[in-house]
Amino acid sequence: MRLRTFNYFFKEAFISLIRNRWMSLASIGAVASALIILGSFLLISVNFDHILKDVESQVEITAYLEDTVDSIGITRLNSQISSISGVKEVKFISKEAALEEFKQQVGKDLLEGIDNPLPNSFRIKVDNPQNVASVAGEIQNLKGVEEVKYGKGVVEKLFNIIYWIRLLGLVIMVVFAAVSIFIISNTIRLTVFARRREINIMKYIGATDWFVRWPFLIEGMVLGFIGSAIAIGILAGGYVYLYNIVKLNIPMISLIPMEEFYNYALGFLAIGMFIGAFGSSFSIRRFLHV
Amino acid sequence: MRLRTFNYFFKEAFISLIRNRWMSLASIGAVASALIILGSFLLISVNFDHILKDVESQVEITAYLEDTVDSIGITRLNSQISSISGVKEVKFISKEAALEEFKQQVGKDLLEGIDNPLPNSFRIKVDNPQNVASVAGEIQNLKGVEEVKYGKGVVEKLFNIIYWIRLLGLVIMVVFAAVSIFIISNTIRLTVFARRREINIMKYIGATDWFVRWPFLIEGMVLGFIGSAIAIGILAGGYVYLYNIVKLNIPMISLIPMEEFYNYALGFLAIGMFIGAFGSSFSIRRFLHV
Amino acid sequence: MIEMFGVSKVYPGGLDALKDINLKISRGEFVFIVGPSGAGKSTFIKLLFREELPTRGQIFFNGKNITRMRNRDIPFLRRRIGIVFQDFRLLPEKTAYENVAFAMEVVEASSREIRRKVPQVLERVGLSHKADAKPSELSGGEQQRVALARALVNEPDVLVADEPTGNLDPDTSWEIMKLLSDINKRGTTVVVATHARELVNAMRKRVLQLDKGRLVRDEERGVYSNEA
Amino acid sequence: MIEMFGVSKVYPGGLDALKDINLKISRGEFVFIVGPSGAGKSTFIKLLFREELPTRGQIFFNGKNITRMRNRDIPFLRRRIGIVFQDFRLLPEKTAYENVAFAMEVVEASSREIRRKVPQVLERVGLSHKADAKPSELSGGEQQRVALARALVNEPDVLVADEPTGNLDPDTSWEIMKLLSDINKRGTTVVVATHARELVNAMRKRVLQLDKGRLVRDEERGVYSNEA
Ligand SMILES: Nc1ncnc2c1ncn2[C@@H]1O[C@H](COP(=O)(O)OP(=O)(O)OP(=O)(O)O)[C@@H](O)[C@H]1O
Ligand SMILES: Nc1ncnc2c1ncn2[C@@H]1O[C@H](COP(=O)(O)OP(=O)(O)OP(=O)(O)O)[C@@H](O)[C@H]1O
Ligand SMILES: [Mg+2]
Ligand SMILES: [Mg+2]
Repeated sequence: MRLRTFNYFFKEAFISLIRNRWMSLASIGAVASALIILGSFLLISVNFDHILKDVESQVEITAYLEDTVDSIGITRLNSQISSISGVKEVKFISKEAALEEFKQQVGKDLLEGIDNPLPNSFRIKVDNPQNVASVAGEIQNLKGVEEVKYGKGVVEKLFNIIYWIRLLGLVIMVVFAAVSIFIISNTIRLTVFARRREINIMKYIGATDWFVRWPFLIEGMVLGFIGSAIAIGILAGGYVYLYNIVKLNIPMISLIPMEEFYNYALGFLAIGMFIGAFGSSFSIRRFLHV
Repeated sequence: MRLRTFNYFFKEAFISLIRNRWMSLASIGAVASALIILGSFLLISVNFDHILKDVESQVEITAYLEDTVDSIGITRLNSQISSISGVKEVKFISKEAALEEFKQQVGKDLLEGIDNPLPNSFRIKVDNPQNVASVAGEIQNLKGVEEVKYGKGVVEKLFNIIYWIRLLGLVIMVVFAAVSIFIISNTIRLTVFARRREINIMKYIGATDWFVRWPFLIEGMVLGFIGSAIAIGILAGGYVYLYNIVKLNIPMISLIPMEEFYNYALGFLAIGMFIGAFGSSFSIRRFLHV
Repeated sequence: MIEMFGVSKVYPGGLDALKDINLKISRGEFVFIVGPSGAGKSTFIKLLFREELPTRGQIFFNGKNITRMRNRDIPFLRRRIGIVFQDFRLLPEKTAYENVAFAMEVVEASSREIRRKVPQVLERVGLSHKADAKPSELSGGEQQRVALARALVNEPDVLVADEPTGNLDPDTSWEIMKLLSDINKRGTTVVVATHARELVNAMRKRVLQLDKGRLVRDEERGVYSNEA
Repeated sequence: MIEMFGVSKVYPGGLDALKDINLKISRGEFVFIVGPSGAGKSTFIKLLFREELPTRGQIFFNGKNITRMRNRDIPFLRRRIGIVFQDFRLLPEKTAYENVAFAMEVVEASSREIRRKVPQVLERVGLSHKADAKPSELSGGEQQRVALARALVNEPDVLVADEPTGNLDPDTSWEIMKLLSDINKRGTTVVVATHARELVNAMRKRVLQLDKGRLVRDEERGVYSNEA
C-alpha cells in the first residue's frame, strides 16, 4: 500500500467526520457518556478502597505486660516486638497513660482515689492486616507479655466485610466496563449501519476490504479519542472540584489526589481509541461481503 | 383519526420492529444498558444510605448516674428519660454490668480484687440523629445524673461526613440519569437517522406528520418497554443473588430486600417507555419537514 | 387547475433551474414536458407538490396559492397529486403490494377498499406476480411500475410522472402510456416529463419544452422536437 | 473474453431470472442486451462482476472462472470492468468530481493522474460545469452521466452499462452512444443493456435478446426487435 494511499485514508476519515458530523457527534457522545460512567465508578471505588485500607490499617494489637516487667524489660520487649516481621509500628503505653486515656474515654474521673489498676502495654500496628493474627501469636509467646488483644473475631469480620465489598466493587466494575463497551460499539455499529449503502457501493466499484476499512478505522479511532478526551476532561474537572470540597468539609476522609489518576487517563484514551477503531472496522464486516 | 388507523399504527410499529430487527436490538440494548447502570447505582446508593442510617442510629447517649441514686431513683430517671421527646430506647446498665463489659473489652480481669469503680448508667438511643445534642442536654439537667457523654464532636463529624456522602451520591445519581437518558435518546436518534429516507418518502406521498410519527412513537415505546424490562430482570436477578451472598457471608450488613424495589421497577418501565417514545418522535422531527 | 406566474427557481449554489415560467394547465389536460437533461423538468414537478419552493413567482393549484401554503396543509395537497418520482422513492422495507397499500393507508382508506384496489392497480401495471417482492428484488422497470401504481391508486386529481418509462422497454412503455391516456380520458389531469421521443410524437398531446430553465415552446398536439 | 456455460440464476423465492445461458463475447466486441422489463438483463450484468453468483453454470472472464473466485480476488475483477449501474450507485456524500476520483483512488492512482483524468472524463460526458455538485443536486440524467464517467475513468477492459440512457434526452443519448462506440473502437469491450430501440437499430451491433430469462436471439448487426 502506497504512502499516498494512507494520506488519502486520513483525508477521507477527516472529511467523513465532518460530512457526517451529526453521526460523529452521536458517537463521540456515546463514547464520552460510557466512559464518564465507567470513570465515575472507577474513581468512587478506588477512593473507597483507599478508605477501606485506612480502616484496615487502624487495626491494632494490644499487648498487656506483666507488672513485674521493669524499664529494661520494656526496652527489650520493644525491640523484640519491632523485630517481628510484619510489625510496622510499636508504641508503648505506660499504665499512667492508659489511665489517662481511660478517664478520657469515660469522660470523668471515675477511678479517682483508688490505685491505678491498669497495666503497661504496647500497641502494635502491622504492615498488612492479614498478618494481625500471626503477629499477635508471636507476641503472646514473648516473656513478660501477660495477654494479647486484637479484637479477635471483630477483625476477622471486618476483613470479611471488606473482602466482600471489594469483590462486589470488582463485579460491578466488570459489569459497567462490559456495558460501556457495549454502548460504544452499539452506537458505532449504528453509524456504520446508516452508511451501509456507501460501503456496498465502494465494494461494487472494486475497492478491497482494507481500502474500505481503513478510513472507517481511522475515523473510529479519532471518534474514540475525542470522546474519551472529553470524558477525561469532565471527570478530572468534576473530581478536582469534589476533591476540594471534601478536603474542606470532611478533612477526616482523605481522597486520592487527581495526579494519581494520570495513568488511568491514558488507559481511558487507549480504551476509547481501541473500541472506536475496532468497533467500526468490525461493524463494517457484514457490509463488505458483496 | 379512525380507530382502524390506530390499528394500522400498531401493526406498522410491530412489523417495523421485526423488519429492522437489527436496529431494534441495538435500541433495546442501549435502553437496557443505560438502565442497568443507572439501576445498579441506585441499588448501591439506596443500600449505602440504609447502612448509613444504621450507623447513625448506633449513636448513643450514655448518662452516668451519681452513686447516691437508689433503685427507686433509677426507675424514676428511666421514666423521665423515656418521656423526653425524641428518645427511642432507654437501657439501664448497672455498675456490675459495666464492669463485666469493661473486662470483656480489655480482655482480662485487670480490675480483679479491687472495688468496682464504675457507676450505674443509662444508654439512650434517639429516633433522629439530629436530636442527639438536645436530648443529651435535657438529660444532663435531670437530678441524679452525674454526667452525659455522646461522643460530642465525633458525632457531629460523622453526621457531616454522612451529609456529604449523601450529597455526592445524589450528584452522581443525577449525572448518571442524565447520561443514561442521553445514551438512550442518542441511540434512538441514530436508528431514526438510518431510516431518514423512508420518513421523507412518506411525507412526499402525502402522509401527515402525525401519520408518520405514530408508528415510530409506538415502536419507541415498545423498545423502551422491552429494554427496561430486560434491565429490571437482570438487576433483580443480580440483586437477589448478591443479597443472598451478603446475607450468608456478612450478616452484620443488612441489605434492603428486593421486594422494596418494586415501585422503582415500575418507575424504570415508565422511564424506558417515555424516553423511547419521545426520543423517537422527537428525533423524526427534522426529517418531517420536507 | 395549475397556474404559474413568473415562477423562477434558483438552487443554492446559484443555478437557475427555472426562469420566469408562466403557464396554465387546465383540468383534464394531458401535458408532456420535454427538454434536454438538466433543463428543469424535475424541478418543475418538484415545485408542483411543494418538494421545493419557488424562489420567485406564485403557483396556484385549484385556485389555492401553494407557495403560501402552511406546512400542515401540504400533505393534503400531495394527496390530490399522484406522483411517479424519477428515482421511484419506494419504501425499501415494504413489498410492492405494501408500497401501494401505504399510499391508501395515508389517506385512511378502509382495509376493504385497500384489499380491493391494490391488486387491481398492480394488475393494470402488469405486476400482479411481483406483489410480494421488495424493491431490492425487483428489476428497474418493475420498480418504476410499482411507483406508477402507487401514484394511481388514490385516483388523484392530477397525475404527475417524471420519466415514467425510462427503465421500460418500448412495448411496456406503450402500455404505460395507454394507461396514462385512459386515466386522462376519465378526467384526470396528466403531466409527464419524458425523453421518449417516439411516444410523444405518436400521442400528439400538448408539449411544454424547457431549455436551460426557460419555457421555449408550448404547443397543443405537439411533437418531441421541432428540429430533427 | 467473457464466456458463459449453462448459466442459470434462480433468486431466492423461486424465480428463474436466467435460464441456461451459453455465450461468448470476444475482446473488442460491442454487444447490446435487449428484452422486456424483468427479462434478466440486469441479472446478467450482476453475474459478470460477481454481484450475484449463478445458481448453475460457469462464467469465465479472460479465461478465469469467476464463479470459483476467492472473495479477495473479486475487487481486482471489478476493477477491470467499468460498470454503469441502472440505479447509478453514486456515493451520496461525495461530489460528482469526487465520485469519479474515488474510482481512481480505489486503484491507487497517483493524485497527479487523478487531477489530470477526472476533469477530462467529466468533460467527455458533458458535466464539467457540475463537478462540485452532489448527486442530490444533480438531475437524473446528470447522475447517470456521472456514473458513466466513473465507469470510464480507469479505462477498463470491459465497459458494462445497464440502461445508460434511461434518463437522457435523445440528443444526449446519441452522444453517449457515440462515446461508447469511440471507446469500443479503441479496443474496449462494451456491453450495454438497453431499451433504446432507435439507438440499437441505428448502431447495428451484436444484439442479445433475453426473454423471461432465456437467450432467444443472438444476432450480429442486429436490431432491437425482429417483430414490429
Ligand atoms: N438540489 C439541487 N441543488 C442544486 N442544483 C440542483 C438541485 N437539483 C437540481 N439541480 C440542478 O438544476 C438543474 C435542473 O435539474 P432538473 O432535475 O430539474 O433537470 P431535469 O430536466 O429533470 O433533467 P433530467 O432529464 O436529467 O432528469 C440541473 O442542472 C441540476 O443540476
Ligand atoms: N434480488 C432479487 N430477488 C428476487 N428476484 C429478483 C431479484 N432481482 C431481480 N429479481 C427478479 O428477476 C427478474 C429479472 O430481473 P432483472 O433486474 O435482471 O430484469 P431486467 O431485465 O434488468 O429488467 P428491467 O429492464 O426492468 O431493468 C425480475 O423479474 C426481477 O423481479
Ligand atoms: Mg429529471
Ligand atoms: Mg434492469
